[in-house]
Amino acid sequence: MSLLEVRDLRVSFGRRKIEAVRGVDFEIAEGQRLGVIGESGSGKTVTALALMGLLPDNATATGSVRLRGNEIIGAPEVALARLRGDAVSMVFQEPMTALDPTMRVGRQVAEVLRLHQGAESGPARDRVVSMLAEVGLTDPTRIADAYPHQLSGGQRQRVVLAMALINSPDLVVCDEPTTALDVTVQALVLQKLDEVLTASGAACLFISHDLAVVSQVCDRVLVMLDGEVVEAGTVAELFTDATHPYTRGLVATARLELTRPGQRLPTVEDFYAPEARLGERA
Amino acid sequence: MHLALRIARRTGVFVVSLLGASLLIFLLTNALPGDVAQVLLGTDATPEAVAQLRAQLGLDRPLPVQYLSWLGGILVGDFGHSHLNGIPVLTLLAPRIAVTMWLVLFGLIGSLLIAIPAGMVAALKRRSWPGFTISAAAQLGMAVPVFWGGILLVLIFAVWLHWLPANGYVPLLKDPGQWAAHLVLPAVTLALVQAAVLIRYVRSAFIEVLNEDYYRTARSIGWTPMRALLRHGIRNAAISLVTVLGLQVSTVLVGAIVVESVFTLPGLGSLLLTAVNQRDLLVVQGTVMFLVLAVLAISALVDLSYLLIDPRQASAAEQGEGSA
Amino acid sequence: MKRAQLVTGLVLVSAVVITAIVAVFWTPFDPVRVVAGQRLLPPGWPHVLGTDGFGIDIASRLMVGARTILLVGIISVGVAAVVGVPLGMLAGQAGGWVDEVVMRVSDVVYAFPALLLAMLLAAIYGGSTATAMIAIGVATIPAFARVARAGTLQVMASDFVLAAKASGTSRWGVARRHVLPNIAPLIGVQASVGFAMAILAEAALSYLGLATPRPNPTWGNMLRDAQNFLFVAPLQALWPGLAIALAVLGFNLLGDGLRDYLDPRLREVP
Amino acid sequence: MTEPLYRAEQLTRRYRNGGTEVLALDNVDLTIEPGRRLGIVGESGSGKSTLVRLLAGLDRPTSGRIWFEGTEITSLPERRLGFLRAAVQMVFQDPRSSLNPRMRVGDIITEPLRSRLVRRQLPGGVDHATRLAEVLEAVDLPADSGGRYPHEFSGGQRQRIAIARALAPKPEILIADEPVSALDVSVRAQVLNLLTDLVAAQGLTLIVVSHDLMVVRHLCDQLAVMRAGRIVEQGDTETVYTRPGTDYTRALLAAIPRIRTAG
Repeated sequence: MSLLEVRDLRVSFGRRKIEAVRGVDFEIAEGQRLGVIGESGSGKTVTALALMGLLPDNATATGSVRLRGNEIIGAPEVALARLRGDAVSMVFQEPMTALDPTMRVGRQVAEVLRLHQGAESGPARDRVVSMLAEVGLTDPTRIADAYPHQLSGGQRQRVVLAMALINSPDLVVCDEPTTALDVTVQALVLQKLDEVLTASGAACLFISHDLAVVSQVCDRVLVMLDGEVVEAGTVAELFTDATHPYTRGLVATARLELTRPGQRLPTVEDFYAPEARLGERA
Repeated sequence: MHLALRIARRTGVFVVSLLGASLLIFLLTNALPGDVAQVLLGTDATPEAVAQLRAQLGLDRPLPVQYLSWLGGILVGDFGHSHLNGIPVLTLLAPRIAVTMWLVLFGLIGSLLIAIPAGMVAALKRRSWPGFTISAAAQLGMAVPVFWGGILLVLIFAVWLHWLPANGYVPLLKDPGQWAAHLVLPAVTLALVQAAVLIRYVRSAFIEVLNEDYYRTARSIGWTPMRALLRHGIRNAAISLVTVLGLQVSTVLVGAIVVESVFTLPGLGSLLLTAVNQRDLLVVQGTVMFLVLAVLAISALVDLSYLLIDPRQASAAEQGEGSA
Repeated sequence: MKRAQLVTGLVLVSAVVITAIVAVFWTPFDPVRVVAGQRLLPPGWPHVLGTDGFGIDIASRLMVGARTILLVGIISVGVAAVVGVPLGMLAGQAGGWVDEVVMRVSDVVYAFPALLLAMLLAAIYGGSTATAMIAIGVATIPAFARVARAGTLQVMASDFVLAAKASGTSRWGVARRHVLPNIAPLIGVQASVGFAMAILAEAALSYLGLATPRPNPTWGNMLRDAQNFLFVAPLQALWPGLAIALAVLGFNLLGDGLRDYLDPRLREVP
Repeated sequence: MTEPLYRAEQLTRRYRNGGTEVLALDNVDLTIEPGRRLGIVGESGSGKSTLVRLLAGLDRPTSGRIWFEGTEITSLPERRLGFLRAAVQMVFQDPRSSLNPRMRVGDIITEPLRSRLVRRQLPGGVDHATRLAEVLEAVDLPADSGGRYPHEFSGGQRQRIAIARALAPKPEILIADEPVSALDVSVRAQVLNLLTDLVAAQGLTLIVVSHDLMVVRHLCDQLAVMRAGRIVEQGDTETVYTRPGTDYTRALLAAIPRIRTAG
């Protein structure tokens, strides 16, 4: 049995039931890392929030999401809260705003531990400091006593990573975790993510608009377009035999370095330009 | 030290505002057309009597001199004298401050006790009936003028049910039971009307928190919505609510003055109204100055409470080295 | 839901406006003349809402009260907007010490609620409709200045203003083409909410006898009169209060509705 | 020796932010020759945006001087900067913020032509409607776009509107501050192609600010790498890419995420 099974997931918003996710199926095995790429509005973030049970209350989700056999869709809030932070955790895009500005980061990390394991404050603190060290933060005791505004973006994002991993979850959902970071910091955070995932053996769902970033962490990739999965396969397969023209366009544009400077770059539209996509997406 | 600097700066602002306020009051009463002496003596006074009073009050001096001597008096606690009976304004104020203070205090506490939980629920359940109900009730409450609210409560609890007295006041030390009984309706009136206004602010402050990434983070680590809001929302919402509260101080005070009139409580408001009706200009001027001073002082204190609530304010000097 | 707010607000506000206009030309009875034999009549015919302690038709007095309250609202909010908005825009666009001075002055005025200003004025000149309008108007200026300044700061921080500056657009051009159109909705909302506040303030002032004096009817002084007969004719205390509450509710709903209706973020569906 | 287009000497810019002072630009020297395409790369806080804002005359340095075509612009008052405003145009990162939501596209694009400062610099009688039609065609937008509002367009189209506005007064220099980083990957290539074509067709001098080295490499023939308010390396783009001269540039290049197909 797979760790995560998503079957015909559909999510719609508002009273007019605008569908953001339109029948998505996929699975993640224990320890497997799956990348999801797509543009803004493709439904990738909504999919991630659906697996966390964190959709806003004007959203309706149907279909099935099973984590270790537990159905997420329609589960009561209390049951979901028990899973979140323990069996499944999440890393968000914006490190500058993802942490409570009024609380020391050490306490915020410790909170995850206490919430699910009822740990005493002494040992909790030790665990927090060693977790902060594990995500590559030098001087973790000082960092634990700092407020978020006293840390840089890369440091904060690693604090969030520590929060996501401290309970050794089965699955970590990462939503564009490095998009807001500088390239050098991105490289570091990606490397640490790779290390801690390997060390803990957790599975990962990694969302990004950047094929190159996804390929750093994941072996398998889903391509989403307008709420549907249009392609699935390994990164290598996407390059050699992508079936969907949109994927071929995406792959072609993702490799700027293959075009001589000043020459015309290939665009997605060279491969995939249905009338419906033009003008409709404001 | 940085903290001292912040406090010094805020105190500076307070002093400047106070000077501005005193200037405004002074100009309104002394520089506008209309002669203070004439007002005090009434329209049928002889010109000689007016001139004599002008000299007696020092109104024949140049305006800047008058202003400075008035301001100097305030700095040493001399808010002027009543023209009618010569009693110093501060002596007139003293016994009444307690009444207004109790009213403002209970009104404010009561409104917070109502508004914070109601506003939180309104935010959390904003898409379902509890949220709608609270928002609609607040909307209606905001439209009720405070004196009408008072009259309606009197109608219900004094006229029909006879549970509580309709008006009047008994000092705390004389009879605590009666004191409380006489304060219940006025304080509840003030609290209800203030709460209606506050609920909207509390609601939007918490909705802001609900839309924050750190609230989502809190949910993602396993807090239920209410507990995430309690744990990570209150302090953050408080940061924006403190501003509102600072601005509300003057509104509460005004409400208290009106409520005093409804329930004929012997507070600062009724003193002011009597003075206005008797054209006792110096008492009005002194009392208004005193009230404005209180408002400015409280808002300054409220502002400084940021330092306690928001760590970013407290350690703004420390280097948050950007995102590099 | 949002639509319903806007519509309810519009209906209530129109009702007040229409009543006020009609009252200029016609009221069922004389709203001022004392009629000795008809004191404290209960609601019925021809006095739909009954008569007050002087035997005057309550409905007629309410209609004239609507006139007063609209007049006070329009003038005080108008004055506050005309003074406050340019000041706020100036503060937001100029920044630096200009901003500091404008906002400090605005803070000082903010510490003076309309009531205290009105008391000072009434102590000198006696309470009248004019002193009430001035007091409310002046006390409302800071609200407009603040809203205009906050909106201006937001607009000034956007790249389109930078682009305009980069193509040599003058300060005046930026104010006219970029700032004003973008803050206009905020000003409209503030005007509506400010109107509601002005109605409440006027009612409180005339209740305390600091605004329009008797025998001219206002909703506030009608309530003051009614309070004397609370034990005899409690219904009298209902009508003027209800009128105030509905008018205030109307302007508040209109403001809220406008806020949602005009918010471009809500209209620009992704 | 011919005068360079831009010459900047010892540019320093400090900001006061709350109680702390930020040194955004630290003694920067720079020359830009006409017709070149200069890329300025650096991470957030490196001072790259501050530098171009100074060049565009949108901000003044704390110390140091800038000459544009031989005229010192750092000491001139705004009303005498008309020649600079007409010659230098900017394209910003996010078209959602750089286009006034309450103006029609036609008014947005012709706004530079309306400015009194710029109008004086232009050869007499530029017809707004004609110029609007020309630039709309140049950026490949429908001819009837002028009557519509920005929110009716997609992200890529909005960036084209911003580019059209920059082209309207026929500038010599185009400064693009992160022109594609707010756009979806699928439209990024289109906008890059458009910029390449326009620069070639209209003989523009181009200054591109970006955090993305691949974007700069594609658009520019010259490169300046910035870090903490200083230019740490400068030179021919290909040379810097193939033989970086500093450790920092090497680290930047190494950090570019590359597609890894080995799993």
